[in-house]
Amino acid sequence: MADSGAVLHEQFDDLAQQHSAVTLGMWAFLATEVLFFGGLILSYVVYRHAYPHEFQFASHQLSVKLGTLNTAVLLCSSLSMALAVHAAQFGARKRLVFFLIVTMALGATFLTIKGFEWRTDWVDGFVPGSHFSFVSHTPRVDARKVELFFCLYFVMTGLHGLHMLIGIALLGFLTVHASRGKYSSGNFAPIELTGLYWHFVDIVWIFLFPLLYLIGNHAA
Amino acid sequence: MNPESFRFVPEQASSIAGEVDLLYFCLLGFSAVLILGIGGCILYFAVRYRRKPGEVPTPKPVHGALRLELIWTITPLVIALGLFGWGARIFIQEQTPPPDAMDVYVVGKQWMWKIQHPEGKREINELHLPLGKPVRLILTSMDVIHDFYVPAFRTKKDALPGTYTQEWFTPTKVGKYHFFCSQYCGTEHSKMIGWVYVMEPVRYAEWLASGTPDVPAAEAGAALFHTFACDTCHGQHGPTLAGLYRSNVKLSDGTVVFADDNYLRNSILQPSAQIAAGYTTVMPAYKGILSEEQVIQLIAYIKSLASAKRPESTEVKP
Amino acid sequence: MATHIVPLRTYILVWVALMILLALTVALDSLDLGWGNTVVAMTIAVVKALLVACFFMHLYYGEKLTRVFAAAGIFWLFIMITLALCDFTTR
Amino acid sequence: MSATTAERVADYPPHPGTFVEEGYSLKSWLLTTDHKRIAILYLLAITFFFFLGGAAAVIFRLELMTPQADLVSNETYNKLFTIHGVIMVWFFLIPSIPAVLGNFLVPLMIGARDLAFPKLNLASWYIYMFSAALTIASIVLGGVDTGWTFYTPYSSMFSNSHVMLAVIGIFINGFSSILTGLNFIVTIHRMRAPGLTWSRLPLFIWSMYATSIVFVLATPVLAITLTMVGIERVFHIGIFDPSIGGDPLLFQHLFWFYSHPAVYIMILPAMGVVSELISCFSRRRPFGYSFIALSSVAIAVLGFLVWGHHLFVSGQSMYGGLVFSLLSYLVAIPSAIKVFNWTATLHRGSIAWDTPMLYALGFIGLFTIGGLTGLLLAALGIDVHVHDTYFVIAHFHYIMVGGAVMAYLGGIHYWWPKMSGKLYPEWWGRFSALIIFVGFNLTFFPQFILGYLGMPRRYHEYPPEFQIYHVMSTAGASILAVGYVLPLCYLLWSLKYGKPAGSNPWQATGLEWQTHSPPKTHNFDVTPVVTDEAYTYVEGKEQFVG
Ligand code: HEA
Ligand code: HEA
Ligand code: HEC
Ligand code: CUA
Ligand SMILES: [Cu+2]
Repeated sequence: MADSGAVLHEQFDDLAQQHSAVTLGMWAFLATEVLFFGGLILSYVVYRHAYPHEFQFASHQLSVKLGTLNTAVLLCSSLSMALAVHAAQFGARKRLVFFLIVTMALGATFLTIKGFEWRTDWVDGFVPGSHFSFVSHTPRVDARKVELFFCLYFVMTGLHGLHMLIGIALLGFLTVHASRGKYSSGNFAPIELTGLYWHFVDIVWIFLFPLLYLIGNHAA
Repeated sequence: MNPESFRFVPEQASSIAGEVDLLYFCLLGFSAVLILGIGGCILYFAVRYRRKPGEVPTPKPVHGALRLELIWTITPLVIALGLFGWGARIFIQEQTPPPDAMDVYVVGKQWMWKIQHPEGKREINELHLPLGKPVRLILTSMDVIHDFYVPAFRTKKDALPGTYTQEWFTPTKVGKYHFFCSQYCGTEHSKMIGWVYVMEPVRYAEWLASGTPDVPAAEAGAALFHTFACDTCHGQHGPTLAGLYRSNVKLSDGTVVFADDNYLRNSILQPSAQIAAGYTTVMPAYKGILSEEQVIQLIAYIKSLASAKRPESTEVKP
Repeated sequence: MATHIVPLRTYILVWVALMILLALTVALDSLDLGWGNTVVAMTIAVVKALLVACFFMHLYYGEKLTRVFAAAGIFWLFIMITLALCDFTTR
Repeated sequence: MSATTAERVADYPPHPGTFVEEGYSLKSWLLTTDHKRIAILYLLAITFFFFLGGAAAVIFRLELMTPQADLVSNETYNKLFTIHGVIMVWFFLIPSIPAVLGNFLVPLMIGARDLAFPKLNLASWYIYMFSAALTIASIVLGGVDTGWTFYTPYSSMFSNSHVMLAVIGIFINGFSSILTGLNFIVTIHRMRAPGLTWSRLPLFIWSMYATSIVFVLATPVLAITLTMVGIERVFHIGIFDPSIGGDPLLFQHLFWFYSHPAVYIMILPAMGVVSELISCFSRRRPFGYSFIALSSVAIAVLGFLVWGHHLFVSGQSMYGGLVFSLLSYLVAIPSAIKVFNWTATLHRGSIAWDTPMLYALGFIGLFTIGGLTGLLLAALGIDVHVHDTYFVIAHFHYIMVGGAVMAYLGGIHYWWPKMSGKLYPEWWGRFSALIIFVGFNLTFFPQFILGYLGMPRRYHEYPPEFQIYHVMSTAGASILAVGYVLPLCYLLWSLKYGKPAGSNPWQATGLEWQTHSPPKTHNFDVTPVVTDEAYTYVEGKEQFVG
């Protein structure tokens, strides 16, 4: 199957072994990543359990509209990433470059929208620390714990955003290489691996979205 | 060096100490048997089957034996579960103070212990206690985590900032015992130590009466209750606090909570978190306004009102 | 190379399903289901994640071992949360 | 495993010289991707850190000779034990066996030319060195005084020392661990020589595999936890901050979710080494091979379920305490299985009293003592009394110094001829093993008594009645120090003056002994094909002599 281009590194016997090794490595890395975010998810669960009212209240300060939009953007980017891998499997260079660029653009869109949300939070005084200016007038909502929610919110979305940035950088790198014809139907492991990473970051968001934005009953 | 320095076990000065030591010695004995057994086997085999110089014989290969494996998996498992049960029994005892225990408030701060007796006596780095009476320490910290440890009582508990933890024991022997801060808390962690004096009840009463007369904590709390204008609401449009302590409180969201020390503490410092059913959040938060000691005194006062039962409350054990 | 080629149609269908689930989860959030809200939101999130993992990430077509690795991360997260809650929910 | 039995495309032409002869320039070492050279790089760094951590211990042990503060100030004392703990745990013991022996041996033992990701392997070393540099910087600039556990809110809000640098250092160090683990996992899955099935793997490989699981799944939690501490220090607000409702116990849960499994990162490789040594020096297949192998994996998995036993008196709920105590007893079972199987292997063996074997036998005894005292700690009623006393210190030094360090030294001696091609002086080897054993017990046994008497840990000054045991302990530590310096001297000496080792000085069976000492760059002249299980000590069978 290995038609061209793929470099067999010395330590491997053949390309199949090499390929199965790198894919497994990537999955092991993603398992690590799950627990990296896992620490935050545990913290979130613990505090949401302890302060349900504040968490619900604070969550309602976020814009579900923008959150939904952003989720849609990311889901689309995942599709285009999958299509990029598909193109690579066929060695379709133009299509590959196109979908890589689309994926990047969608990623950048996500970050831009996120940036706007963060700005709004800043203006509204929801950024924890000395700038935090929210005062509670609502029964059972203690401003301190709203601040706690926003601590978690910023760390979680910030870390996710950082992963997005890294993903975009990787995609940029791949785009340059792809446009120079570095990849072929026999040699596209970097695209596949970056794809795995990108989808993983998407999955993280799939969980962050309901955790942060959808804590029940927005109509009421 | 005097022979006293060669002790192996600290003095047993609390009702639980004997039980802890018993478990300890049983476990030590068990460990000793295993270590001597295993070590003995190793030494014996190493000598008995030592390779003679020069030759390289190859002993018969072994392939293990399922029977043996099962024996030495299941036996330790059973023993282990037994040990767990024994340790757990003592622990549960250590964690459940009797309802009639005398409450002493202990506040840790870098690097000293402040102690307040219900009768109003305050001490620093010293704790006087009557013999034979169960004592419950209610611990908190003003900064980092500390830990109140009395080796002679075989018990300790962390003192956490922002919440109360509790620790109890019944002193059973008159004497003077060390207490230590046993959670690392910074530069002078090792200086955060002091003495527990266990005294005959009569002597204890004398000690309480000695020195400048003290205002009992509850009375001091009653005064604060007035100074901080708590009484403008409580008794009129706020809920009555009589009988509140150790009752089950119905909250406005329908849940029922047990009004222990932590509940009182939170209700005063951040009343909006848990609102008694039928009321709204008019009570101001006293966080940052009251000191830890003042909170303690207010709580002592509210507890002193506990005798007057509230109609809807049901007494439950902590 | 040992990668599976997934038909384009599958990708598109998965994407459509994801978008529908997104709409669904947002819509259901505006109902007041009490505890149900969280359960619904998390269930939908799990389904979405599974779709992405199985099809976009080719887990469905892949080797058993990769599935074990993917499950391991989740399983360990589950251990962490459950055992920690043994403490936090019984204070 | 289809991947490994697949046809080999080509065997690379044998390299002319050993991996050492590949180049002597600094560059040839610093840019190498050869797993054996990287192992040597780690060996150098780790030895340095061991002596650095040990030097800190020597200073505070001297301070503890007397009840009063006389040698160092209390601030310095606190910084010393923090440095000692941080360095010994993250910069010595965790990488010791995996990054030195594991790096050197995993490819050799499975008949591969290198690890799956050699560049990543080199990157791990650089990450390790960089993180070490940051940590050293934090020490040089004035030190850190939080203890190796970094409990909040002390570490995040109160400490005035260089917590930030140390935290970043340890955070980065984590990535080195993760990458090493990832590399091993993939290598062991994908690169075994033809015929090397899982049931034929050496036990050391099994233990490295189990260790790697822990590396990959536990370390990220430490990373995120330390990140949160860092954020809290910089912005003066964060999720552990009690003033906004943060729970100090959350930090402890997260920290121990990593750090308890991390203690198994330290002991599992040691157990792997000991399994190899016991088998080789009694010339027989380990008794209950598959039980030893699987118990490694069991320890790795169960090890994740017990972290709460560090929180029995922390304010954790009573039910939490009960659950974690029960689970702690369960994790002891696989360790028990190992101890019994090792002992049974000796029965009717042909036991050679070579230096590595002395270490291995010492390991079994001391690990058992450490492990059994772990059971005392896991007994709730006792832990309430001895938590944060010297009893705990003694417990973990018995396992980590008496166990893991002994096994590490045993392993270094055992594979030294393979790594260096030279034999060390046997008499000195046995002599220093004895010194270490005696010094060790004198240092740490009195600490059990101290602990039960109530002597709290991390104490700079203490009541005078504890002094006698502290004096014993310090005396032991001095003997121990001599014991550790000796191997350093004679091993270095042997590099120049030692007798050539030959490829298989111990007449052992593993694949690593089937090639030259030191091995050539791609390890084997021809890819070995495995036809039998590891440890086939057959009478009269010619061992490879190359
Ligand atoms: C390599 C390191 C290592 C290892 C392997 C272990 C192994 C174990 N540890 Fe240890 N431990 C530490 C390193 C280690 N520990 C450290 C560093 C600390 C302190 C951290 C700090 O606070 O700074 C600590 C603290 C610590 C505590 C908390 C003490 C406290 O702070 O209050 C507890 C409590 O349960 C504990 C228990 C155990 C148990 C049950 C095991 C078990 O895995 C042991 C299993 C082994 C055996 C049991 C021996 C062999 C078995 C037999 C011979 C058969 C007989 C067995 C039965 C009948 C079951 N350890
Ligand atoms: C792998 C882990 C490891 C190792 C190997 C050791 C090794 C030793 N440890 Fe350590 N120890 C820890 C891990 C380890 N320790 C941890 C995690 C803590 C908890 C820290 C905390 O509370 O935060 C601790 C805490 C700790 C304490 C408690 C301090 C306190 O609570 O106040 C003590 C006290 O005796 C101690 C002693 C020793 C001694 C005597 C050795 C000896 O074995 C050391 C032997 C080595 C030498 C003696 C070096 C020999 C060389 C020289 C002397 C020459 C010097 C030369 C040059 C500088 C070139 N250790
Ligand atoms: C402005 C009126 C007001 C003042 C002043 C006030 N309280 Fe309250 N307090 C309330 C009301 C109303 C409630 C019931 C709602 C709630 O639980 O927060 C309450 C509840 C409580 C409770 C919980 C009672 C329960 O049944 O659960 C405690 C304890 C308490 N207050 C103590 C104090 C103390 C001590 C002070 C003074 C330092 C104080 N209060 C000052 C109005 C007040
Ligand atoms: Cu207070 Cu240590
Ligand atoms: Cu542990």
